[in-house]
Amino acid sequence: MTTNSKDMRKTWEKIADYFRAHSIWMKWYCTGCGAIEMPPTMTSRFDMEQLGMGPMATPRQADVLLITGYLSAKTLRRVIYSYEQMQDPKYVVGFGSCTLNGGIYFDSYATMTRLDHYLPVDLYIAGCMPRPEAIMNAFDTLIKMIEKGEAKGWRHYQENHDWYRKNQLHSLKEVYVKDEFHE
Amino acid sequence: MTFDILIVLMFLGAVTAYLVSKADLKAGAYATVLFSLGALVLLLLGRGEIGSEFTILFMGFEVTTIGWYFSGVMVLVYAMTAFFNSYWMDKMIYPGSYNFLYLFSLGGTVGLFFAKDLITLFIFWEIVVWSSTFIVPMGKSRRAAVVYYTISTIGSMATLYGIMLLHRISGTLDIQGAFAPLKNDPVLATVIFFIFIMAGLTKIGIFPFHIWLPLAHGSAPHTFSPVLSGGLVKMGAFIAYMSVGILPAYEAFKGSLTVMGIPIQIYALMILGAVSIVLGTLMAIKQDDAKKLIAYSSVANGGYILIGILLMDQLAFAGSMMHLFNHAIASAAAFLAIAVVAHRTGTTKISELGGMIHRMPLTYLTYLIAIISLAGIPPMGGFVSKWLIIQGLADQGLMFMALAAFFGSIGSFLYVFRPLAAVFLGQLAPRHEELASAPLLMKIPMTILMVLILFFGVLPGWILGIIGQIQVAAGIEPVMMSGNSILAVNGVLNTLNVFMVFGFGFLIALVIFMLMQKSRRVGLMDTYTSAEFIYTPELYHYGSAFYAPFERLYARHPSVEDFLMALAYKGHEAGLMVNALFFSHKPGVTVFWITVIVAVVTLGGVGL
Amino acid sequence: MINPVLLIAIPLLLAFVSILYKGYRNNLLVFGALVNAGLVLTLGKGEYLIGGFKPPFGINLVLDDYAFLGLLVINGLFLLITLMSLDKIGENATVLLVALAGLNGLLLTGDLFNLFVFLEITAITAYILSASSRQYQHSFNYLVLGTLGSGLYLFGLILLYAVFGSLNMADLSLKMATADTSQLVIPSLLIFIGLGVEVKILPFNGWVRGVYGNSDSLVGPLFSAVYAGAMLLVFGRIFAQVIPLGAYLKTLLLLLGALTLIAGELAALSKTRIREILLYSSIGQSGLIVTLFLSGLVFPAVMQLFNNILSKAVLFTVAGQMADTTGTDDAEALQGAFARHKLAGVAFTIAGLSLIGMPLFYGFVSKINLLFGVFSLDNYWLPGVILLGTVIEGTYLIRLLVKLWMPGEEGLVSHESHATKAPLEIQRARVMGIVVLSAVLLVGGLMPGMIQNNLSESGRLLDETTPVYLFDLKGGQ
Amino acid sequence: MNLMNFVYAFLLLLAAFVFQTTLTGINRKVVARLQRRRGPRFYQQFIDIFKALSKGSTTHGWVFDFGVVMALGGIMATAIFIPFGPLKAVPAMDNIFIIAYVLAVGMLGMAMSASGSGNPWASIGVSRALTNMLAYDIPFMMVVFGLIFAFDTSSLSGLAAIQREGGFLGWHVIRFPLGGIVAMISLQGMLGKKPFDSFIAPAEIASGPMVEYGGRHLGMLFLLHEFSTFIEVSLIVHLFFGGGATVAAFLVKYALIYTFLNIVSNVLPRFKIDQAVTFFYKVPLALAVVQTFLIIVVGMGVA
Repeated sequence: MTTNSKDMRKTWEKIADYFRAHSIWMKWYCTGCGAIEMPPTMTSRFDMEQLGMGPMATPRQADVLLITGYLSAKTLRRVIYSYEQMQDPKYVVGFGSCTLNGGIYFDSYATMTRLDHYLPVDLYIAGCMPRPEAIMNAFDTLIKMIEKGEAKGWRHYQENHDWYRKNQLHSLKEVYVKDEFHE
Repeated sequence: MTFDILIVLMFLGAVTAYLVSKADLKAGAYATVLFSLGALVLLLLGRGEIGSEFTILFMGFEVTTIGWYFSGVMVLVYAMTAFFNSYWMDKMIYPGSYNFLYLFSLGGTVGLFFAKDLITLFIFWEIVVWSSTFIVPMGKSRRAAVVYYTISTIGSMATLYGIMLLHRISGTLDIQGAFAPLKNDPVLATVIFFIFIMAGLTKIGIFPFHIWLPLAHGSAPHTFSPVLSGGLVKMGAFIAYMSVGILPAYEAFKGSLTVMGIPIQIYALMILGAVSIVLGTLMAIKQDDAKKLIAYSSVANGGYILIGILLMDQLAFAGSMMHLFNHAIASAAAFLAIAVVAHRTGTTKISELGGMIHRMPLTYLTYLIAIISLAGIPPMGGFVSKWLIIQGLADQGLMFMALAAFFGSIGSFLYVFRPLAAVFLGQLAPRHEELASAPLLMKIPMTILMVLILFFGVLPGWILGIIGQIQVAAGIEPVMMSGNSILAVNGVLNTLNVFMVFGFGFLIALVIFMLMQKSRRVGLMDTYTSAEFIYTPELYHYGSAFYAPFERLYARHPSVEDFLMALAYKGHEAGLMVNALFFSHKPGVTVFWITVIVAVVTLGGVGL
Repeated sequence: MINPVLLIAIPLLLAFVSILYKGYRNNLLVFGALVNAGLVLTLGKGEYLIGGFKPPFGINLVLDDYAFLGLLVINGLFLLITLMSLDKIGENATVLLVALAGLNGLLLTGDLFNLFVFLEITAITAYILSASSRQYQHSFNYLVLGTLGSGLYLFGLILLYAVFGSLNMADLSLKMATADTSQLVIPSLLIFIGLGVEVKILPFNGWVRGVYGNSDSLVGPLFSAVYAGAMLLVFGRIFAQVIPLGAYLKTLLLLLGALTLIAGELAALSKTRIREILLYSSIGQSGLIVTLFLSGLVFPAVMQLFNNILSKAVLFTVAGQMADTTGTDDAEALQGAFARHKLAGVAFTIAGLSLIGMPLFYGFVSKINLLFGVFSLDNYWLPGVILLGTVIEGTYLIRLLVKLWMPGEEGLVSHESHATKAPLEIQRARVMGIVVLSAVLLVGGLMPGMIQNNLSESGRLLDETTPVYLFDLKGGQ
Repeated sequence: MNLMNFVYAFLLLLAAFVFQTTLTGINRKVVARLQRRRGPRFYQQFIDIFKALSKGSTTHGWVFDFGVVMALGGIMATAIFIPFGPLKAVPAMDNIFIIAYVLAVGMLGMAMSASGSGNPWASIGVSRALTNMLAYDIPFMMVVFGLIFAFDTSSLSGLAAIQREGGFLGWHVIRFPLGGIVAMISLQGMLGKKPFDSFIAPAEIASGPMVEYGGRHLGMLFLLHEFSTFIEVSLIVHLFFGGGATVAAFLVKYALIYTFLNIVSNVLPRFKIDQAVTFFYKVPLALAVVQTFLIIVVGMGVA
């Protein structure tokens, strides 16, 4: 793909991006405490469905991978695996400080402090932890980004796969681990 | 002339096949193909000779439409299955005898349907019984053969009693003449009806005689199971037809108590048919062996056929006659598909297989089309016949039969899907990675059967025409056709339209599918595992206890099989008792008995 | 015209000669059997006086069709069995010659007391033969019961003589026909029991298990075919033609016959040793044949009798051979035995199927005939019992055949590697013999008319009322 | 059948799709209001479907694709047989048993495709869906059987026309109230709504049969879902609520029934699959048998 065609969207892609923006199905990767903020966001107080958002059961069906907590070597492998099972176009949202810089676990030997070294994060939601208002606000931003064709993390991942893979291997030695408990 | 040649040819063919097998096993197996195909050709050529009579040795024959139809079904199944024989020659313990018995039993079945008198009928019946009895144990179970033989014989001996009784009453053994005096004697007709139909019930596998089917079909050689299920079971339907059609039961039972217009005698048997449907369905759902599963489905389908035949009306009877054909080819095709799997993998256990579609797509397609027909889903043949049966039941208002029919119908989705999902779909075990697809000679019959199943589902006119003739001959209103529409009193079915609309829907779906972005092909193990890394396909395959929650609901069901086995054991114990009571090594015991007898006779009888 | 007394005299003479020339006794036996078999073919029907006294005062031999048929089959079978098992005869050649004389006498005699004499002669040879298995307890058991039976027979005979003053069958039957049946109850019962011991009617047959169950390939077929055949024919002669039975006794004895049939078959069902299965099957068949005789169905009974003894000769030969060479006749231990002995297996199978009454074999013809016969008497429970017996019989015979043909564990495909390793051998002579016998059964089944037409004459002679189902007519009569 | 039939059929399909999808969207809103939420836009369902279709997808082999096409094709074919109010694309093909069995083609295709993905959760979901079907279909078929016996026709429009003769009181739901109840409960099962939705249980078996679908496959499944909902609800409208003399009447009845069921669904918990079977065989089946008995033997409500 040339740079030119990469940035230019065809008409059908613009239409498609409109649909994608207003129908955001999420796969939540709830490793940390951040997940506790999702139920209030879903239910009547904030009602994320009014933006066309909703949780989905599997990464195959989802558009957004929402990572709501700190990442260890073990969980990062799973996050990468899940991300790679998602269908294009797909977006990653880092939720809370943990994904940004390791949060309160930043000095643990096992914590992966920066998610965007391993996966293309389209949007971070800062805070420990972010309130539902922050989440709603963030998704509003994400919707706008998608609509404008700016959320292109998935394409970035495709194009710079080697770099991402190098980082992943550097931290994890092995992404698709064979048998990490018994070997 | 064609038909006596046909019958004699089969028996000569049996001997020929045996002799050829002695020289070359494969050639012997090909001989079975040639002879059974020859029989098919002769049958088709001889269509014009319906109504002729002939004699072989001391046996009289008459060619009737129904006989022609039944033997056509039978020969078709035999001919298609024969293609498989050559692949099992090196696995059989007596390949030559297998070829011999294969054609011998074919000769028996053909002769049976053309019998003019009851003794000829019985002779051929028993020929089929004993020749097939010796094929069954070449497979996986010896006990199966004994159970098969015993159940069959209980039926055929009852029927023999009926034949003798008929002869005593009417003084003739001619099929038409022998039943004549029964019309005016309902009591006698009832007795004969129940006794005579026994052979049919046991052969179809109607509850409580169904226990031999899963045993024999499940463990017979893979090449004989299709014949057993598709072919031989249908002999029972012929006897059932004779009991209602030729007797004629409805006329004889005119004065009896009726349920929904059906004489209670016939209704009682229908209930057995309904029980068979429900039971066959429930048992099929929980089988782990694919062959046993199809065998139990034969029990269920036998129930449909019996109910339809017993109704002797315009719709259900036609449906049942057609179902006979549809079930024969569909069940044969399903068994053949499983035979291919067994040939390649060496097992028929559902839980040990998986992902076969990636190795043998044609076999998968055969099985798919066969089960669509078995489950009665359009546009396959099985749908037309089930539709006719259910419309017939609705016309008569037989609600409990319908209840069973619905249960069997929906239940069949469950059990036919199980091998589809667990044998052909799902994960392919690494040990099966290198499997080859079906050999060419196996593909031929599978393709033919597939085409036939589809063809008669879309254009059932030809076969319904023959069935119409049978109905006219039996003195009932024939099933009505107009163009491609089957006109039932309470509904119309235009199979061609169904097919076309289905094709249209499929086309739209295909267009939608094609218009969208191309998909990326991923491996079978690249599935959503909750992000767990799994590398053992065998364990990552949902194959055993497929319907576990449902199976649990009737896990502790009472079983007539247990009862019959207990009965058999009681017989065994009685034998031991006889032995203990009378056969001592001490002469004193015998002397004692002599004394007892003398005492009894003298005390009781001197005065007489 | 050859005097049928030769059939008795020649073997008897040869028996004495064989004592003198021990080296040639086997040859003498074969010679005797051959001569007898040949002689039977040349016999002329009629009544022959012995000793010049006219009956009812003297002893006579009656050679009617019934006797002729019996002689034909019994002598033929005797010859065949002798030839088959020549190597087994050993010391017994003389005994066998005496037995042949006795058997022929049984079939020929027209005098009840003379019958007793032959009965005793035959029985003594049977005791001796049974001892060849070295199971003396069983022989002794047989001896005791056989003697008791003979004694009871004699007792019955004396009572008859006391009442009617005659022992000649023809004379007696005329006299008894008009007699009060209550006078006959006790003597006929005693005679029934006496013969019942020999023809294996329950409960008089305690000896059978020990004797048949240990028989070898000579004694087995000899007892089950030749002796049993002759005894049953005698039974038929007496109870179908001589002694008329009152309704009470007839019902009781019929029940006893039916009971024997079912009990025998059930007992066979519960057994796993081949000879035991067969011996109980013989008991069952005896019950059936006795029932038919008692019902007056002489011709069907004779047909069934021939079917039974021809089949049993084959079956017992093979079973005896198995026991002789492998030391066991347990079906489980011998599974797949026919994989290496196909010809013998085929003969065994044909015999078995014929015994069950499967079509294409002679057994079917006889079964159909006997069913027609029973139905013609308007008896509707007996055919049910007979057919029930057939079901049970079929079950255990098919079980046995399957076991012997198809080795393998449940759940595994039958394969030759599962077959028994027991050193089973079947001598060529025996194979030839049983093949001949099974061929007869097959021909009889395929072309029943051929045999039937020849047999039916005698059937009619015996009993005008017995219907004969002729297969020659299309679709039956 | 000529070309016009097919054009007509296509238009009716389109109408059915637009109608049912809008209705689904409205119902999402209704449910949101029940839960005191604002809920999505009424056309949210369209957005979801088109979004899914526009996305990339993965496939696990030809049967995975073929099954989806077969499923959607089969369901659309069934939808063509359904009279759209008084409109019928194909004459004389609205036989209830044909519809019931053609419907199964779609189900089979879907099941086949799901199992073809190789994911055990899909197979578990299919096994539950089929078991569920065995539970709800039999009471429903029994009631239908009674109707066919009573009126000697198995045509949907025929049965609907018979009801309209008697006005509102002629509706089968009034004349055969037990049957009506059974049909409504069975419909709940057919639609896979609570309490009979254990086969898709997202948190337990990751949405069951749908676990591996994404992109166009998932979009087609959504389409399939809309069409099958249309078929199933229409069945009940025609069989028990007098069908529709006009399209409008039909759609109004349809919308009311669907919304009602949806509301019911949202206040109920979920049955385990064996509980569902037991429930259907204990209550609706018994009612269905009683109803059919009353129709066939007593003739109650027929004349």
